[in-house]
Amino acid sequence: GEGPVVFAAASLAEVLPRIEPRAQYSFDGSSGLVDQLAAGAPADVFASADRRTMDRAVGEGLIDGEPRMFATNHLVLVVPTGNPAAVTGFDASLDGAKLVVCAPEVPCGAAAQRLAGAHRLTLRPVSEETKVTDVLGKVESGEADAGLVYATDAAASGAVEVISVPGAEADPNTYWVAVVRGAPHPDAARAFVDRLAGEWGAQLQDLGFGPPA
Amino acid sequence: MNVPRWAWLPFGAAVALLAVPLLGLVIRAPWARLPELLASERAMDALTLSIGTCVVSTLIVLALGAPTALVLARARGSWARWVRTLVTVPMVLPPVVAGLALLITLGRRGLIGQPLSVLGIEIGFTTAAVIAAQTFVALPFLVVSMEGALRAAGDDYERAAAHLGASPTRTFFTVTLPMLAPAVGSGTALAFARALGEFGATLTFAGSLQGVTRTLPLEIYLLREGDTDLALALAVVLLAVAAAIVGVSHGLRSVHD
Amino acid sequence: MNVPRWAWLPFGAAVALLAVPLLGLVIRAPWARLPELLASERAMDALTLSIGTCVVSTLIVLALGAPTALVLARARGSWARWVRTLVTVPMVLPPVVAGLALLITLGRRGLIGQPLSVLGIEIGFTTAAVIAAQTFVALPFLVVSMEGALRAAGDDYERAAAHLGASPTRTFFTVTLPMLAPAVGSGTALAFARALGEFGATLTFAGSLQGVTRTLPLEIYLLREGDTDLALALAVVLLAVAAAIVGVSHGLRSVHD
Amino acid sequence: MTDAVRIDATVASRGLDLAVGIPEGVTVAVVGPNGAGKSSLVQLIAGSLAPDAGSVSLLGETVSAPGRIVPVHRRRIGHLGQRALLFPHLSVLDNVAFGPRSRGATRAAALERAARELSGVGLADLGSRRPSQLSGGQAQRVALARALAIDPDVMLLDEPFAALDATVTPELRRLLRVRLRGLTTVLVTHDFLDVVALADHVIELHGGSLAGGGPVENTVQRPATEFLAHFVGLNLLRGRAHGGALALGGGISVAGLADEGLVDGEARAVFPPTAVSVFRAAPHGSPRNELPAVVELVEDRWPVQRVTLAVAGQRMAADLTPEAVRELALAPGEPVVAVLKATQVALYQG
Amino acid sequence: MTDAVRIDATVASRGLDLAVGIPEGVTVAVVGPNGAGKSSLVQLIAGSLAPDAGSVSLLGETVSAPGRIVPVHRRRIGHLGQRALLFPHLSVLDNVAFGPRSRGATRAAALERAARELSGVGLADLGSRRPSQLSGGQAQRVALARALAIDPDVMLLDEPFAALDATVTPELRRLLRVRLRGLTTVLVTHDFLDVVALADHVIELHGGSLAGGGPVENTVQRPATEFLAHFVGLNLLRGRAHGGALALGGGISVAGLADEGLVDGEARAVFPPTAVSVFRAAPHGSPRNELPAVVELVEDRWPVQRVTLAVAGQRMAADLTPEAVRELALAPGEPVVAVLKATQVALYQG
Ligand SMILES: Nc1ncnc2c1ncn2[C@@H]1O[C@H](COP(=O)(O)OP(=O)(O)OP(=O)(O)O)[C@@H](O)[C@H]1O
Ligand SMILES: Nc1ncnc2c1ncn2[C@@H]1O[C@H](COP(=O)(O)OP(=O)(O)OP(=O)(O)O)[C@@H](O)[C@H]1O
Ligand code: MOO
Ligand SMILES: [Mg+2]
Ligand SMILES: [Mg+2]
Repeated sequence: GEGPVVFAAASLAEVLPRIEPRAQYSFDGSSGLVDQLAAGAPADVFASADRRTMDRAVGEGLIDGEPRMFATNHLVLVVPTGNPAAVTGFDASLDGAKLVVCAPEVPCGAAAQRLAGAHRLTLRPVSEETKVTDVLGKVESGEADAGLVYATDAAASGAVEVISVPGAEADPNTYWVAVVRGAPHPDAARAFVDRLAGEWGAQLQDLGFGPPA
Repeated sequence: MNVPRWAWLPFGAAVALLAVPLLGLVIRAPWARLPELLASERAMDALTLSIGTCVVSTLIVLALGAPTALVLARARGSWARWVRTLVTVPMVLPPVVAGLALLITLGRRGLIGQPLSVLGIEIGFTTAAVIAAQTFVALPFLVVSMEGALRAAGDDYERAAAHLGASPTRTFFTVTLPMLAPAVGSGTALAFARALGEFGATLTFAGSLQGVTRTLPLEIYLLREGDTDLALALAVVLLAVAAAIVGVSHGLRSVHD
Repeated sequence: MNVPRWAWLPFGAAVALLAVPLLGLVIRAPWARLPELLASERAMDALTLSIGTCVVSTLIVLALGAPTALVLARARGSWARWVRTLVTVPMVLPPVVAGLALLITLGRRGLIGQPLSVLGIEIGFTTAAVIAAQTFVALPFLVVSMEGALRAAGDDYERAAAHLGASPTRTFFTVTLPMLAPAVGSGTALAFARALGEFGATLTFAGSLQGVTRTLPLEIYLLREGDTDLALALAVVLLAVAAAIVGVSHGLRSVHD
Repeated sequence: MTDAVRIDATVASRGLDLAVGIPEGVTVAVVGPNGAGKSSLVQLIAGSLAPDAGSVSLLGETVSAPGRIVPVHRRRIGHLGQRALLFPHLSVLDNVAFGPRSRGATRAAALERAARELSGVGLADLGSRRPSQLSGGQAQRVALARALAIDPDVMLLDEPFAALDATVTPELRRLLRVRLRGLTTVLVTHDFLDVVALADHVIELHGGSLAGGGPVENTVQRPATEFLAHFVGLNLLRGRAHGGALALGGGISVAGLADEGLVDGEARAVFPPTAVSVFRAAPHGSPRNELPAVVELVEDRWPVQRVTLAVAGQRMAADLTPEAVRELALAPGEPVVAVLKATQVALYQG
Repeated sequence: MTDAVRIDATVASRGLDLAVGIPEGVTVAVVGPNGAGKSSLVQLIAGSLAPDAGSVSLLGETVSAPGRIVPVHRRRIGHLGQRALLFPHLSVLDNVAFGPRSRGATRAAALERAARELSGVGLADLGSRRPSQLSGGQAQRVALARALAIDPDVMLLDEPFAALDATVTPELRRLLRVRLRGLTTVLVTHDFLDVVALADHVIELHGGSLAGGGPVENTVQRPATEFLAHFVGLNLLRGRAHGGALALGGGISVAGLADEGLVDGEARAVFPPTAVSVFRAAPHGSPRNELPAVVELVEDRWPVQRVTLAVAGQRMAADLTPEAVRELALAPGEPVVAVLKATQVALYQG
């Protein structure tokens, strides 16, 4: 390929190809991507959906230089169109519904746990998915009654109703990008990181992401 | 006759290709910590779930598969050929496709899932979904291997039993099944192995929740980088089971011959 | 003999269990948009990659497996029994475990991967990794089915060829292989099917990058939530291939009988 | 008295069209060439073959008719075929007890009965063996005990000796003679000795239909068909009686003895293969019958060579010594002269 | 002249210890009971069995010795076994051309040669058929052509007729006689006729070693061992010559004709089974030999019954009519008197 190989969090799957169609992407749960990098996947750029995951990548010696924050995002509750399980909000009404969340290893799962803690709510999900798009898909198809996904994912989907969660916006997760150590295309990688952390910020915000804090 | 001498080269390569990764698994396994690792809650949940679902799905496979094999083996019409093909297809169908097929059929908005859902029965995200996936992929193995044995054995002994006054049902349980015990045994072992290893269909159809739908292969996949030691410990367990199954089914086959 | 009447009940249940999901897949497939969907870049990449890797791995399987089957079938020592067991184990090993075994052996930090990596050769996450995974899981199918055929055929014809002055190599290519063509054909079809459906080992060992390691099953798995229509379109393609392979191998087997 | 077995049935797919009655207590030997329908007849009685039209009745009760078939396991049929078909997973005793058990006897009663039947075939000691530990002859005797243990209305024996070593046949034959006494029995066989030793009547099937038959003594002495003649080891030539001799056509005639008198009309000559000598040219000695013949086949039948000859469009066999065959250089196609001692040729009407 | 084949070899695993030489151009028939080592001898020559000690040489060249084995495909051996083993995926012509091709002939030359050999076995028209379209006899003839197409130094025939229908055997035998003329040939057979028709010499193997043999004419007329006697269809009793008769021990002796003179010492009596009559009690008629005997076995050998008798610890066969067997009620264990016509008993020294 002409552009760099970009390993990016699943929640960026809708937006990055629109902003920069020439790069080669592999979207997955952020922590799964770190696993692949650790096993030697030949990537140039890594974009994670939270700091913790990026720190793990740095700790494993997979990153060249300093990671840079380029956006923020927050969780919302989504239900299938028509809200069949009559979910009223991020509250006890979830108990009778089939709730799907991300696994705690993935950024959106970590965020969901934080949120539940803040609301003193015990979540009883029926499945813990490895990436946020799987959660969205299960709600869109009606298999699940409710799911916790990023506001940006919810906004891009036509098949769900969005219920905002109080306090979620106040505790957003942060997106980080960095050049992978031993990148096959280091120049293209650096250029991609620079622009993502710079000039593309406006487009990201147009698509629903928050500005880097 | 003598094997051409060069044939030992690809032979060695093939054996190496198959043996070295298995050896690697055995060498890298955290033997010292194995008991402790396997006693952990995640490991126990996955082990319990896998064994429980596999036992149930293997029993279903036996209960449905043995009579199916009998009907197919003794059928004369050409329809039997079509049914035989239909039964064989899931054997070579990619598990992910099988999972997708189950999803759109038994899922909440699926062909059958929707009416069931109206009745309050939901399969998705439950242990039942895991069993359904395992049964779907394992059933053909039992049917195919047992039908072959039934056809090879012929129906002479069954006719002898009828002459002695045994009803078809009595004949099935006191003659057909006991005589084919080795074939039933090795077919069951195969089906169990297939159910135990099932990954793609389960992942696609049943979701992944510890203790409910996250079977051993799913757990190993999830853990493979994060907690490699636990993944290796579980993998070694599955390797041992696979070796045992092969041993049993080779043993049964030699009884059969 | 007559099949017990009640046997038709489990028979019907088994056929329904296997047929309905396949039917569901066929019914739900987006037939109208199929050409357009399959022409998309993602679909084409996955199709091309899957076909390419499966052809290569099936060729490797043939080149390594046929001589291996010959050596095993003609071996007399008891070591052959051990090798036969070793060769069979990957057949019942969960693919995820196979993938893990490959990862810790050929991965960047693996037993063999590490030295290779120092030499600048990296297998993980390349198309080579996909081929390695497919070869590992498919090889046993060819070896086992071909060895069975070789042993059943015996070596009488090979000895006849030797009496006529044909060297072992000439005998292998002009007598053994052509006479076993049906068994080789159905073994190859099986191995191809297994390679084409390979998911767990590939996902675990090779990752998932469009056009490089993301084969059809991986793509279907990825797309199943996001773009169900494309997933269904690709699934229908694989279902058709599976049916064709079963048809071919049934046909070959009847030639064989 | 009604027949124990009555068959009036056709089965188109096997070219069968039978009308046969078997009186109670009688043993009928069924003979005929391969594919004549012998096994099919047995299967009609057993219930594993259904008639297209007509019916089969056992002891006066209709058990097979189109649309109404009493299944095999509800008939009281003792069946013994070529293979013993002992269930390999059961002991010999349990094999014999299988029938009584299946027909509702308690385990104890079935075992007791089985032990009795095993003694009846002289194998009381072998009850605890596995079938795989028996010789072929022993296995067949156990199969007989097993069949008898259900008190069959009719015994069906379909070539019960065919798969056995010739050395054990005589013993089993003697055992059958004892154990089948008084039982209505249908015995399919290709072996003349079975007929003589065991049967009261012979039935010949041909192409699915009855072709001949009668009491055994009659058939052995004056077989009525070519098949029966061959079956008992004799030659049979057909022709027209004319002045005490048999005209075969083409100016060839055969002289012989007509003990029962002979009037002009259809008749047959019966004589053993050993009564035939073969010459390259007519010897003009004392025997009166010199027939021009062509060699069709030379077969090795220790200790003689059996030469099949074509005579006036019919076939006859001559048994010669190997030396004679070699000296005469007999080979298919060779023209020869067959000489028949008139004193060894019996002429019969019909 | 050196032998075409020379075997001095032992194979412990098969109980083989052989010293055999076969002169060039001679056909040797190898006979002996099952397991005697006949096929093993053939395999030693072919190279598919290796000697533990000793050697095998072909045309003077050592081809097998411990540690040095010329592989099968480098020997010039024509091999024909029970089954034709035609390659099913090749046409008949290509089957015959396979040998020449494998030995380096061009395709054209091989096909030309194959066509010639096919004509030689009378099957020139069938070259384009598949082997599955041939009868058993035709297939065996093609196999012969295929073996001959490599110009073998030695032809090995291991029961070439055993799997064939008796009706096609004579024709193939005649063909072999023609095609093997002048070729060094080893023929394993259980059939007397093969020996008479095809062989110059007979070798008898027993328990892996040479037990007897000689020119065919000698063996047929005065077999030296019990096996050879049975093989040619005769009885042989051993004893000590004493005053022109043969004493069997236990006071039993056999009178006969000694054409070649007889001095006291080891001797044998040879006579055909048809020379033996059996009585319940001694008849005291003209034949001089009345031997007390016990029936061991009654076998059906159309058209006679073969009765095996034990006489003074030895065995002999009597061929009786079925009627005689029935009338006498002969069964194993019955004591009888065997009567032997002295004029049909030949006595030999040794
Ligand atoms: N299972 C079968 N299905 C269809 N046709 C059959 C079957 N068995 C026999 N036949 C046909 O029915 C006819 C009668 O066969 P049957 O077996 O009764 O003859 P048979 O007299 O027992 O011959 P054999 O002496 O060879 O045992 C034959 O034409 C045969 O081909
Ligand atoms: N492939 C083999 N492996 C081991 N032992 C064998 C093998 N073939 C034959 N034998 C043994 O070698 C001995 C000689 O057997 P061989 O086959 O040469 O006898 P044979 O005279 O050809 O008998 P037959 O008349 O039955 O063909 C026997 O004891 C036999 O059991
Ligand atoms: O890494 Mo994600 O976008 O939280 O699945
Ligand atoms: Mg029959
Ligand atoms: Mg032999």
